[in-house]
Amino acid sequence: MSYATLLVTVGIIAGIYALLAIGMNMHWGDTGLLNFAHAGFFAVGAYTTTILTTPAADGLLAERTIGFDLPIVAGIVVATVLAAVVGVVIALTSIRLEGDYLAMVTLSAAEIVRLLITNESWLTSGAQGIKNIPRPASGAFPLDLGAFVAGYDLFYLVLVLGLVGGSYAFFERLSASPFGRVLHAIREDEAVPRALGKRTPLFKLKSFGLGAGIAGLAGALWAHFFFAITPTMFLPSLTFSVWAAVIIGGAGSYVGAILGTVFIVGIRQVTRFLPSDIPLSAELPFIRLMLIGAALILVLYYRPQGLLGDEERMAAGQSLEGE
Amino acid sequence: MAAITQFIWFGLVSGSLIALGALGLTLIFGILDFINIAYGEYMALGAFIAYGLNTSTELPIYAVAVVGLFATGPLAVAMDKLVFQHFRDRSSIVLLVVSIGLAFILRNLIRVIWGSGSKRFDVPIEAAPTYFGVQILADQVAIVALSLVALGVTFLLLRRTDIGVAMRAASDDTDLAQLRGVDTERLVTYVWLVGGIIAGLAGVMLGLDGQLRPTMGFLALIPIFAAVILGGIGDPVGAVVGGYAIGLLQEVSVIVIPTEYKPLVGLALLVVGLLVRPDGVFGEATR
Amino acid sequence: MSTEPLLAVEDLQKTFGGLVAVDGASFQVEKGSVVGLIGPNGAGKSTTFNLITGFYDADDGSVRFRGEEVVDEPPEERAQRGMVRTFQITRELTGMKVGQNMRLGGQSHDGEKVVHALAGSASDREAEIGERAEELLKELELWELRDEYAGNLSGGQRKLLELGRVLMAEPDLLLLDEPMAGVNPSLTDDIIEKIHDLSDRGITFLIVEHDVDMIMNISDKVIGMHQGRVLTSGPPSVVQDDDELLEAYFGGEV
Amino acid sequence: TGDSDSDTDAGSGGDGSDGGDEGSGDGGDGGSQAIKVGNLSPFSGGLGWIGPNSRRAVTTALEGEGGVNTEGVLDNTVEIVEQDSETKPQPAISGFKTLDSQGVVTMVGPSSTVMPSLVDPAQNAGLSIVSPMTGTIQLNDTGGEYIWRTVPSDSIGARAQAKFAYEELGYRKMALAYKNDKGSQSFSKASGEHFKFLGGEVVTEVALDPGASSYRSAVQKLQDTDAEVVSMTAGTEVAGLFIKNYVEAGAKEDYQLTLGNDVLTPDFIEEMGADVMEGMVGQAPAPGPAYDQFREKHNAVHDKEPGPFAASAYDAMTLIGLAFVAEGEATREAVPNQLGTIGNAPGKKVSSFAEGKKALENGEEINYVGAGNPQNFDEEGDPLGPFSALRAKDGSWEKVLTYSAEELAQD
Amino acid sequence: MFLEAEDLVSGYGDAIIVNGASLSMTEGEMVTIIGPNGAGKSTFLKTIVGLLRVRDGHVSFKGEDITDVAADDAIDHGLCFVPQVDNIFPNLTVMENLRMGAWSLDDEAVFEERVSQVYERFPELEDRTETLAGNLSGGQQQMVAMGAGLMLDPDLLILDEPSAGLAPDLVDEMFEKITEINDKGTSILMVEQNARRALAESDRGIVLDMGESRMQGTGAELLESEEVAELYLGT
Ligand SMILES: Nc1ncnc2c1ncn2[C@@H]1O[C@H](COP(=O)(O)OP(=O)(O)OP(=O)(O)O)[C@@H](O)[C@H]1O
Ligand SMILES: Nc1ncnc2c1ncn2[C@@H]1O[C@H](COP(=O)(O)OP(=O)(O)OP(=O)(O)O)[C@@H](O)[C@H]1O
Ligand SMILES: CC(C)C[C@H](N)C(=O)O
Ligand SMILES: [Mg+2]
Ligand SMILES: [Mg+2]
Repeated sequence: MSYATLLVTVGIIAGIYALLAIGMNMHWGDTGLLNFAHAGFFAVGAYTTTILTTPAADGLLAERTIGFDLPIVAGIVVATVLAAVVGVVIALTSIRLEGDYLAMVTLSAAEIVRLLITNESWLTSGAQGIKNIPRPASGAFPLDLGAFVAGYDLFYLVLVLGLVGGSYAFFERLSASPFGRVLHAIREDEAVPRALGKRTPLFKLKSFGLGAGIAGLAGALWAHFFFAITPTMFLPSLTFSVWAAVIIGGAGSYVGAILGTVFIVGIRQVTRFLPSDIPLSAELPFIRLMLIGAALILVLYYRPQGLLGDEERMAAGQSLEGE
Repeated sequence: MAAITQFIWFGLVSGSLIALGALGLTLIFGILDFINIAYGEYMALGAFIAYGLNTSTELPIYAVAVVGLFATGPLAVAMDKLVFQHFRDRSSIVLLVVSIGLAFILRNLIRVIWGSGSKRFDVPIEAAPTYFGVQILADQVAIVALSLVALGVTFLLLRRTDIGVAMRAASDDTDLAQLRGVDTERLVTYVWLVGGIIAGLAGVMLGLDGQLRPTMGFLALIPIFAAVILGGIGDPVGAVVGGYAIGLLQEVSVIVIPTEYKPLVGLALLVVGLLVRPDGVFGEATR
Repeated sequence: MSTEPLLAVEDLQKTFGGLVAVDGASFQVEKGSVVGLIGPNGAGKSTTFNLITGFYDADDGSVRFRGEEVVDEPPEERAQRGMVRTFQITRELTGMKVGQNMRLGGQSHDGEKVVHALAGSASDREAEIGERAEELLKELELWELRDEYAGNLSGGQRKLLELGRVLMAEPDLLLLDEPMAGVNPSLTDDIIEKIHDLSDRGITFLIVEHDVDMIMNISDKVIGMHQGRVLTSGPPSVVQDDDELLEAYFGGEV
Repeated sequence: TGDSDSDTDAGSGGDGSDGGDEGSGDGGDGGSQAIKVGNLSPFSGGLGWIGPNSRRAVTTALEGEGGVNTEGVLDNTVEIVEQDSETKPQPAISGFKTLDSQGVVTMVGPSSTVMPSLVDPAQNAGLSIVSPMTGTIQLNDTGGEYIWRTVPSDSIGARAQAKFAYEELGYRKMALAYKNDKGSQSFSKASGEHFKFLGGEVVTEVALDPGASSYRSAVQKLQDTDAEVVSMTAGTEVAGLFIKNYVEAGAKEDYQLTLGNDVLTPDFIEEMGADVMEGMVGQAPAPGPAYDQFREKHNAVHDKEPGPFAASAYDAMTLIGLAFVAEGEATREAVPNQLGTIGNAPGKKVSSFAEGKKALENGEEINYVGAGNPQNFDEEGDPLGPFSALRAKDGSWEKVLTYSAEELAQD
Repeated sequence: MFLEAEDLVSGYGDAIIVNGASLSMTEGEMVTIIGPNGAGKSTFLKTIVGLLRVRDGHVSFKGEDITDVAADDAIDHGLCFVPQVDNIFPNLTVMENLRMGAWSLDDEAVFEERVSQVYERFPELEDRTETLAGNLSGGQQQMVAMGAGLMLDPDLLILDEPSAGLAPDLVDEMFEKITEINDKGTSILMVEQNARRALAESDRGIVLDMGESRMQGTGAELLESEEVAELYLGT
């Protein structure tokens, strides 16, 4: 029974991360944009809905003069839209940057978001984070059902998986459409679609906005599930993890992005079960993290193109055989 | 109000630290063409190796520092042979993810060997003497001087030697470099060696200036990357200038803004700078 | 005014550092004509193309297309107006299949809008584009390779794909930068024929090519460039006799 | 590769004690199996230096003389299952749920950074946490059932700090410098609050970025204010660096530092150097009567001095062991049912597991008086206890005076 | 035999592109390979110099077996190859490109002399010594590629479409230069789409189609062959 609870929680985490990975795959896999701001979009989503759906608070630590106590649906919708808007705004300033330059500017943007939420406590309660975030439909699942405590989590899991499925269908369809074809062309060499009259800046903005929006949605789902959010949930390492998921899944494949996420979340969870009666067990926490690192490397070694990536596409244009 | 010159000196010191890190990173980044997240861990390793010697032997800090930084070079080469070499033909983003994995391994290896707490080199903490109204520590002078020396050497290496030209050539087009008879594998080894040594130097200096933590390199990485990008990837002079610009601006900024927002200043400089000059603000970008 | 040429370039100027690549070039391309642009290596031909199509910002000068000034527009807007170019050093979309490379050329495609893409409401247009791509790929002997990644093509095949892709766009003005370099002679004849064909249907061509025989053969007008300036311009027969150009281009001999 | 094995191992263990959860009588079945207790601590991340202290103290409580396993509990022993909180809320939740699934009956818990995020999960799962390091005042009005701590709330220690600075040292202007995380911020803010309550002024606040490589500009900024005393709470890592920069800047002459509980250890003085620390002040829970005993055992087991939060971790584990004895069953209900009773008067004062077990087996009530603290819990599961004000002198912490629990508890 | 490639098989990934092509050259010869686009000409050359693995067959050079010699060692055996595409370092200056061409040359004086020869041949380049090669015009890039290829004195020079993109005067220059080099004793193996011209200058020609060598003969013979003309030379 308690295993089931754990599995459900891990499923929810994986599902929410999968949304992040789907957004990232639109950016990188389809459009070739090196977005390192994902943790920022995630944070915007989480904080937006939190501020909208909780009342203002006072107290020595929790002091926060802004809070709206609105319905959760409103929070989630606005969170998604606002994250998309932030994505578009960041993109507007930096869309003409290439490759690593874009990566660094977006990483900076995410860091700026994090600094703001860490320090502007009138809005976010700063390092203390915000507690008591309401859960959707929680009234329908009394928490004192004893053996049924997993009931709510199960409901939430279904909700998250439903959204993952919907997003998957949405983005997969976009990717396979003529719209996606232009994105792919931008990924390969932006000059070509431009020469053919495609308004590439617009396409890039759309791609950025859509991917950021879904990250915002993920943030909102996160906040409403975990009761409390704090700025340390939105470190650059989160962005790196999403990258790892997308690359391990195989850039360009949405199913891959989801699988990659399951792998990343799974490996973190599975390694928590390392038996502690091993030599060096005092170092177990570190050994666990080392194993996670090694797993990342090994999976890429044995699946160079990722779990579901297109090997042929990756190899195209390489003059060597790439054995 | 402390004199602005004091803040400028702080800026020079922290700028030197950023610049040193950026110098080694831009070399690796520019030539091997991928963002090496594990670079921060190389820095930390250099510092911790020096620390290990510092506490286990009676050798003075400057002696062990040298050992520490020269140990990091071969270590970086070993990491290449063990890990990166097997991903030579992969896209740079795959290498980035591989380097995330490596960073995990190294950071926690440090924790296994040295524990997860912070450490300090065995040097006394003393009030800094004042010269011309500015408090200056001997360590700080060493940091500033060494970063300039390292820059000079690296610059000459890249621009004035055939090896340097070949390094840049190989980063442009490995196949063609091979056709010209360049043993690209050996070149890569040199790049790691030099980049690793600079990382070690940066790590030791960072530890000397502050303290040692397993995460010290990773935490230092963002301003270092910002400096590399600001300077134009692969441009050693740009990286150093970028490092100083970020360091100075951040330290001086606290006169007018809360110290909490210090890191934001460097990032804002980067963002604004790149909007004006998309290929790096300082120096000539090489790609 | 019916006398307004399709493309009018005036006093175009472009310097790189200290180097003047295009130095006050002016010329016109009449609607429906085939115009050849020739000149020695480094004369500024490709740069002129880049200035006309907006890939470089002109330091000075004007580019008018159908009488409208376009010199400040970005490349995609100019292409939307109906002028499309190829790249001398081919830019195949490596990780896209040959067929997709071609389809990208299709214009006025609603399927490229998010809403239509989701609704799948532009499938008719997509089908049309597919048919045209098939037709062109067959002519260019690339049909067999339609499912190959473009990055895997041979040098000459890339040139052909580059050409095919712009033909897909069915523009009013086609700027071809050395379309024949590296293409097997047995195919060049077919391409020339194709150009004639399209020209008859009212498409205008501006072609850079070092195969002078061919240029003289198909052009209505030839423009000779040297050191960023237009040396001569006129019907092939006239240009052929221009001593200055001959000297610059052929090293004196014919 | 061995993961699947460990999965099934843990699985059977989990199932076994699941039955026990509900307090049903399958003790016979589970009897041969060790009692599983979790230790969810920061082993990596910002407070990664605390986890090992907690671990060593817990082992001392188990294996040391008169310890839980040396004496045996309910004819059984305790087996510790560790999880790393990584000092981040989400990994902490994962760790918590993992422990839940592994069938632990209670756990020694993590730091302020993650505790608030575990309140709801703990209640939902009916699985208690006893934290030896969470100081945050956010928990002042939470707990008592599943959430316990063996370290006093920051508001208690902070009162001692403010009182000492205001009343004994005579300062009127204070500034706050704290590492920008939940725990440290909580302590400094509470100190500032009480300082104001006493009539002083808080002139400025500086949040220290935990990832920064120097705090020179923060030190300078504080020099530029007219603060006489700075309440600096930041954990050993950040505090160490701050103090280095503080001494280098010659700021000792400008303002006094009063430090958080966690750095008031002999180790910290040794790490920083005696003359560096000379004259700094701070406060720490006045060690319980069991402290010296604990320290000895700790040295015997680990050949090492106990680090910050070790004493309270020792208390946490010992209390858990006693709760099992008192409950008569190692179930999830033991801690919620017993901790308040065995920690508080009335009862025979005991200060080791052996003593307590004996008394309980004799049918006596007990009042555990711990190594870190007397461990008298209030309604919210927070311990009350006396605090000592300390000053660094000649390389060690010298007690200046002690505030009684009553003095500090007043509101 | 000077160069002998026998029944070579090679390709990319699963695709076999060169499928049994053979070639042999005597010392001092100049040989041109012609064939339609995609015939496998470039692939054939890449296989000979070791950029691609030989899957079957073997290659020998000056009596030595070089089947498995890697590309960076080929130059030490006296083989120099100028590829069709990606033949310059775009982010190096013209001078640095030339320096890379002379990588295995140790004598600075000889280097200086060769550089001045290249500049003499392609004066355009001299003004652009410090320009990044990627910023040059298409033809100028081709000149840099050739220039770099000429920096050494190889025994065998392998050229993949050397005249592509060059203006007529430079096409002449190029062929003159090639003939000149050949006259000095360097053997030449090239692929050319400017087939008439190349065959006219060459001792021998080979037709490659679908990865196999179809026909060979002296340059003149091939030029006269109706079949060749119809299939490969256009009108
Ligand atoms: N981006 C650039 N930066 C610097 N110089 C450039 C750049 N682009 C072109 N040039 C220079 O401008 C001049 C004109 O180049 P352009 O490419 O227009 O020549 P072209 O006539 O097309 O020659 P070719 O027939 O060889 O293709 C050349 O000397 C070239 O070196
Ligand atoms: N990197 C690669 N990966 C996969 N297939 C490739 C690759 N490069 C070339 N090919 C395929 O191999 C075949 C032969 O290519 P190659 O470049 O050898 O032709 P070529 O005879 O030199 O043609 P051209 O005259 O057009 O240069 C072509 O069909 C091409 O699609
Ligand atoms: C290091 C200390 C400041 C930790 C603090 N007591 C907490 O619970 O997080
Ligand atoms: Mg050109
Ligand atoms: Mg070829």
